[in-house]
Amino acid sequence: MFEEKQPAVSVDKLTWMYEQMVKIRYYEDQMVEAYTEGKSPVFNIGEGPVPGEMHLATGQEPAAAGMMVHLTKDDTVTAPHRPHHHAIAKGVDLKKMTAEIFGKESGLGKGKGGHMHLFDPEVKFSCGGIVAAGIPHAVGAAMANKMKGKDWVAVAFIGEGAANAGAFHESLNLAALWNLPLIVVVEDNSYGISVPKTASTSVESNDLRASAYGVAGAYVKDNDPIAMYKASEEAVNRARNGQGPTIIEIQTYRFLGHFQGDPELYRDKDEVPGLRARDPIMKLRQQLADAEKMSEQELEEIETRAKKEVDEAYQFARDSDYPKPEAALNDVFTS
Amino acid sequence: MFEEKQPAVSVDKLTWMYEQMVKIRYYEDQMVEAYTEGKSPVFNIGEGPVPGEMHLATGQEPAAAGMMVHLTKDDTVTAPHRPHHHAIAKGVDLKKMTAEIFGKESGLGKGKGGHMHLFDPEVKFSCGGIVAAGIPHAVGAAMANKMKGKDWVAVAFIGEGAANAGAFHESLNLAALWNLPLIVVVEDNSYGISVPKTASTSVESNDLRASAYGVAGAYVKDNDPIAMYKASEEAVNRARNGQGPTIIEIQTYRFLGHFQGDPELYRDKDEVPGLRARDPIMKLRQQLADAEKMSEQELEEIETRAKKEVDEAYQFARDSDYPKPEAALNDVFTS
Amino acid sequence: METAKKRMLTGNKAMAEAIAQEMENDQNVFVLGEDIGKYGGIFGSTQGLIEKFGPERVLDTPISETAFIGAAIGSAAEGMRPIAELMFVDFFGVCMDQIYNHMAKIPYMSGGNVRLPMVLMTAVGGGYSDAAQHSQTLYATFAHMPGMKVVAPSTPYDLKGMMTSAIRDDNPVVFMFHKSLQGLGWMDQLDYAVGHVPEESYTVPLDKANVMREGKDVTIVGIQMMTHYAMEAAERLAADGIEAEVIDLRSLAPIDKDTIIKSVKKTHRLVVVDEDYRSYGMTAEVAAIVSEEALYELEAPIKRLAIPDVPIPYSHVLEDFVLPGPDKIVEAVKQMMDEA
Amino acid sequence: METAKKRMLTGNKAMAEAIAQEMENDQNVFVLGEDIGKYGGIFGSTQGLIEKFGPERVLDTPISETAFIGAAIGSAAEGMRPIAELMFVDFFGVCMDQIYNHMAKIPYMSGGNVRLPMVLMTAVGGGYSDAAQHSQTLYATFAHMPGMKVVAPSTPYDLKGMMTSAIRDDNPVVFMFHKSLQGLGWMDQLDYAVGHVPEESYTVPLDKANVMREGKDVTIVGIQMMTHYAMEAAERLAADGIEAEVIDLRSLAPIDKDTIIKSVKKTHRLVVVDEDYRSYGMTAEVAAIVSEEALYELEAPIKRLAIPDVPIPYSHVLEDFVLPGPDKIVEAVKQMMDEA
Ligand SMILES: Cc1ncc(C[n+]2csc(CCOP(=O)(O)OP(=O)(O)O)c2C)c(N)n1
Ligand SMILES: Cc1ncc(C[n+]2csc(CCOP(=O)(O)OP(=O)(O)O)c2C)c(N)n1
Ligand SMILES: [Mg+2]
Ligand SMILES: [Mg+2]
Repeated sequence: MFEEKQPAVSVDKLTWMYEQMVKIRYYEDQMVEAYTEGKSPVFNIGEGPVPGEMHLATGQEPAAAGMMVHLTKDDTVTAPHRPHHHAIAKGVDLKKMTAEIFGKESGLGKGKGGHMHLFDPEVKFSCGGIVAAGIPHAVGAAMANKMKGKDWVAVAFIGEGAANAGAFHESLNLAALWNLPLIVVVEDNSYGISVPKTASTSVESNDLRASAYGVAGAYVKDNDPIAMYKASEEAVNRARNGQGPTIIEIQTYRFLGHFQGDPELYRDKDEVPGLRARDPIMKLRQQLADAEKMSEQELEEIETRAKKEVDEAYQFARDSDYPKPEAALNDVFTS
Repeated sequence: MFEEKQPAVSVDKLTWMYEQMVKIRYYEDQMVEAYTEGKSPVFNIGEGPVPGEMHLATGQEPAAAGMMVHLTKDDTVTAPHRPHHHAIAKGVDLKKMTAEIFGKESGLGKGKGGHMHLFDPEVKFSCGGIVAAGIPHAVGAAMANKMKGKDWVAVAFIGEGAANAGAFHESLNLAALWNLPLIVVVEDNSYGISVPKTASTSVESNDLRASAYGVAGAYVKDNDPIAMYKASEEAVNRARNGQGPTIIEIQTYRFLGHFQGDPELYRDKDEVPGLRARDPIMKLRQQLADAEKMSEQELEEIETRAKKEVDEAYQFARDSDYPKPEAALNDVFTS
Repeated sequence: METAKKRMLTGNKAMAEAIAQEMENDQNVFVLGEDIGKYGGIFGSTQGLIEKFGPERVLDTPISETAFIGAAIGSAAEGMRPIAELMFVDFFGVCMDQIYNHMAKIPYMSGGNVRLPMVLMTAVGGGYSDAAQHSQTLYATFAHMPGMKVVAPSTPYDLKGMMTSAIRDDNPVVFMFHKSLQGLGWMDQLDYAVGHVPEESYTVPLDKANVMREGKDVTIVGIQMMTHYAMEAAERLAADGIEAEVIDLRSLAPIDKDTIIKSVKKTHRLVVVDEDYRSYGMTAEVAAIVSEEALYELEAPIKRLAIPDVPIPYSHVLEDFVLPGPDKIVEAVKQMMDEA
Repeated sequence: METAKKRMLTGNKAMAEAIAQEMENDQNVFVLGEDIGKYGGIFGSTQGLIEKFGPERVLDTPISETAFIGAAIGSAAEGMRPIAELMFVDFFGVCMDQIYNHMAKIPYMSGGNVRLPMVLMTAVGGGYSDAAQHSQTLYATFAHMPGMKVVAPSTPYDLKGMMTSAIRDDNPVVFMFHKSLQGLGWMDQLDYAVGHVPEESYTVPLDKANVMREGKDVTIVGIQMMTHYAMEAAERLAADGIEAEVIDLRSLAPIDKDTIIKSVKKTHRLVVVDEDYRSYGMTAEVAAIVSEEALYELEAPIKRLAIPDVPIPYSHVLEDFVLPGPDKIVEAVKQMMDEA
């Protein structure tokens, strides 16, 4: 066999990805700060402007950016409990999303959903707090697309831990059987909370499970944004062309704890510094500078723009009002 | 590659299998009769000595006999809603089992369980009416065996329809991960009620799914008792030797409806006669006569013995008393 | 037209007719579930649909309730109006996460921005020796958890009208139909499983109880089979001069408090009959509503008849013992009248 | 010995101590679940166990609740005594089939020939903005269905004693522990999450409510957090001369009717407080029991405080609005006293 020469990825696309990744990273960094407010000196999960559990995606940006660059707002994305990177790259309204996380009336869900439950039907984005439960929803979106005769695709993002849940199996069998435009992206960040992949998964990687459904599988090593771009491109084309589902597994890095406040006693102290040394954002920046000849100034412009957008979103969230308490009784049913 | 010469199966084992298969067949034939009592001229599922749903295994004898010949009463078997063949071959007390199906006080469950819920802890047999739900129970038995340091194995029987349920995936991953002595036997009788395998399963056969867990897979064609014997022998040895799980799929035949009373409008009128022409019991009988030189008289002796046992079990069931109505309130808890 | 011969249908045909009419009206309506295609649904709820609408809109699924109910949710979020069938309510446990954490909560969690116009229909009920895993109603299991309308119609007329309402409703509706009230050829042939059903489309509200029989001495609240048993009991009680008012709850969530309270204010006595487990069940909720809102109206302690907190046993002698029926209702009412 | 300084433990340590002691006593006891090994359980219920007993008896599982809870059942049928942890009760829907159709029913369906000596422990409760999929108690969801003992202890003393009882019980026990009562360093530091716990092993019965405070004017029935809120309310009411009797239900199934009835016969007034959804919930069952068995004792309509049939909202202003608390209890009692 010979190595097929891959067409180069266009600068535009790479730049878009870079901007998304920077935006995500900065968003999560700001969230670390916001989440910590009101929780020191004594950490109390229920306190501060952002209470409750908080699962951040710092380090996992390539999965989101490398897939979303191929999607439009007509394509559906479902995400799990760690959803900010997907939401941002999918183009979810950043102000409303942040307001939601701050529990405000102006939030996507009027403060009823919170960080794990972000719904933006404008760009067909949803997420949820139950592991693997978003896969069937993506199957349903894919089904709807097919029924409507559209070439829209549906992408379900899950963690490697979620791939051992029954919903994974049922959904892939169904999507394969009905030849649906579904892509499942498994983000392998090595852990499901504290449980390492070797203690949860009986095979090396979940793309190997593609053969159990007769679908395509792809593996992306080392959290590589460009490799993710390419694997996603193939999968999206396959889905759009009516050639059925794909499972992509990407090896990614969880720089932070499972949730904020995680003591992380289950992993080696050196692990995260090692991962951070291979920061995918730094890598892509270098690639843009070296291969694409982007100037430091151009790169900084992108970074500034991304950060500004994030800062404005946080400001919007902070400036917004809390809902009226009685609003808790609304929105169970529509009439 | 060369064909490895398989050691011949001993006459004893084949004879045992033949006797089980005859017993199962005759048992099910009698059940067709018993079930029909009180349900004519107007069929009413709630009437007669054997009310409720009735799923018979006529035609599916090889799966049970070919596996159970390798097991002892210390090995665990879990079966689904179509459990008589497994129960009989596993050595479940036939009288108590039949009494249970007749709803009698002397039944395995004092009349509380019925045909889908037969429990005989003496021979570690159980079954249940929820598709795929018995697989995790077998995983648990396998786990217990390992914890106790025993070389006992656990076998879960399921239909091909059940292999698309989440419990299949979760259980196989867990058993593979923990290297448990588990065997999953998938009986492919072509249908889940009315839904053909091609409309339920995205791959040809479920042994192909073994690679999704890194376990062994085996496929038995044409409902062949001897091929089932061999595949089972390998799987049981593997499990006993601590070498982990196996998925066996056997192509088998459902001679009857999904349940008694099934109008079977979803399958071709010629299908069952075609299957019956390839009756595995006739096939094994022929093999015993031809290759093993068993006389007609010897074969008939086996058949007579098997039928006598069945007749006695039905007689016992019919002669037994119904439970006292108030007994319905007992056995929720033990004190 | 009042003199025209009434058009009679079985429960299952009434349901299937509602679905067919809505599928004709709205291209977005489709059905999915196990054995709902050629087989027509194990309890006949989809009979004739695949012949009319083809396999693109009437989808037989694998035995993967989490996937296909979840897919129904996902498709509803994108504007489709799926009807998913969970073959027996007893199987809820393999897919309750999709039903409860998603179908019921997404509209709320999204602040009303996502609507899930879908119907989850499912067969309930026992009485034919199908044992512990195939005979439950689980009414309260569903009704306890907010975010779903939960209905359980008792007559062919209501099965059609409430199915039509359920399909047109923009909220998730759990539609429970009782196996014995489907009028299937292979089940006990009950008179009440056949009834008048107009051919043209009509709706019956999803939140209104139905006073099936007026009476002044005691209120009997029931649902599905229990309503019919209550009617039988009422006839027998009438022979003894006791006039029972029978309420068919029809909807468990929302529950029609007003109709219950109004009746108790008239009769001052309450018996609640349920085919679900007793504790934390429908009988408890109805009793509690009355003890909060009409306590001083009661002239006797409330009586509850339900499955006495045991799994449904197989043997018919045992099952008969645990299921409420006309005899037990008559007995409870008479005891209550004697005590007063 | 009465003068010795009392040994104080947090809720989670009390639970873990009970498990450790039973694991020492009985080789068949083992624990499995997600993050229960090195992590020690997300809510600390298994803290220190893997260090003592090793990974052979303290098993971290994949995120496969159906498989591992089902495996616990399968192992219990073979004589093991597993303790399985379902991390949050909210996840019940992915494994309820194993819990309800199998764990709870196999003993009955087998006519008592199979026993399942197992504990399913799970974290319940909200109040810290974990939103709709991580804040429920679902008490009634479990208690409605027969075949499981369902307990929900409120104090470190009971957490240890009832866990010991649960492990020794030959029946399946659902053991619900409240996150806020575990005394975790990263949650609100509540006084009642720390309490006296003797070191030696002891048992607390699984079927007895506890009268936490005696009073003559009104009975307040609560469970877990609501019991503590009821106690706070009772203190405030006492300042106004109202003496409330506070009952900690402790066990939902079986429910201790006698203690409730006895108290109502004394106080003639009843307020029931629940952190579960209101309809078809614990408040309904308690109200129904009283309306059946002690109707004439009541001098005021029963009052129910519970989550008003909405999913748990995220924003703390919304969550505060739906959760019952001391203020609402005080208000309800005062209103009741005024009405009388
Ligand atoms: C059904 C279910 N089980 C357990 C949990 C608790 N839980 C939340 S996240 C998580 C780990 C998920 O691991 P993975 O899928 O690898 O995603 P990651 O957190 O690494 O992004 C667990 C066990 C849950 N939310 N849902
Ligand atoms: C979880 C669940 N879903 C659906 C059913 C209804 N049901 C009973 S048997 C059956 C078909 C099973 O097909 P298969 O596994 O191939 O076994 P077979 O009946 O062919 O032996 C179905 C759908 C069930 N019992 N449990
Ligand atoms: Mg992970
Ligand atoms: Mg089959």
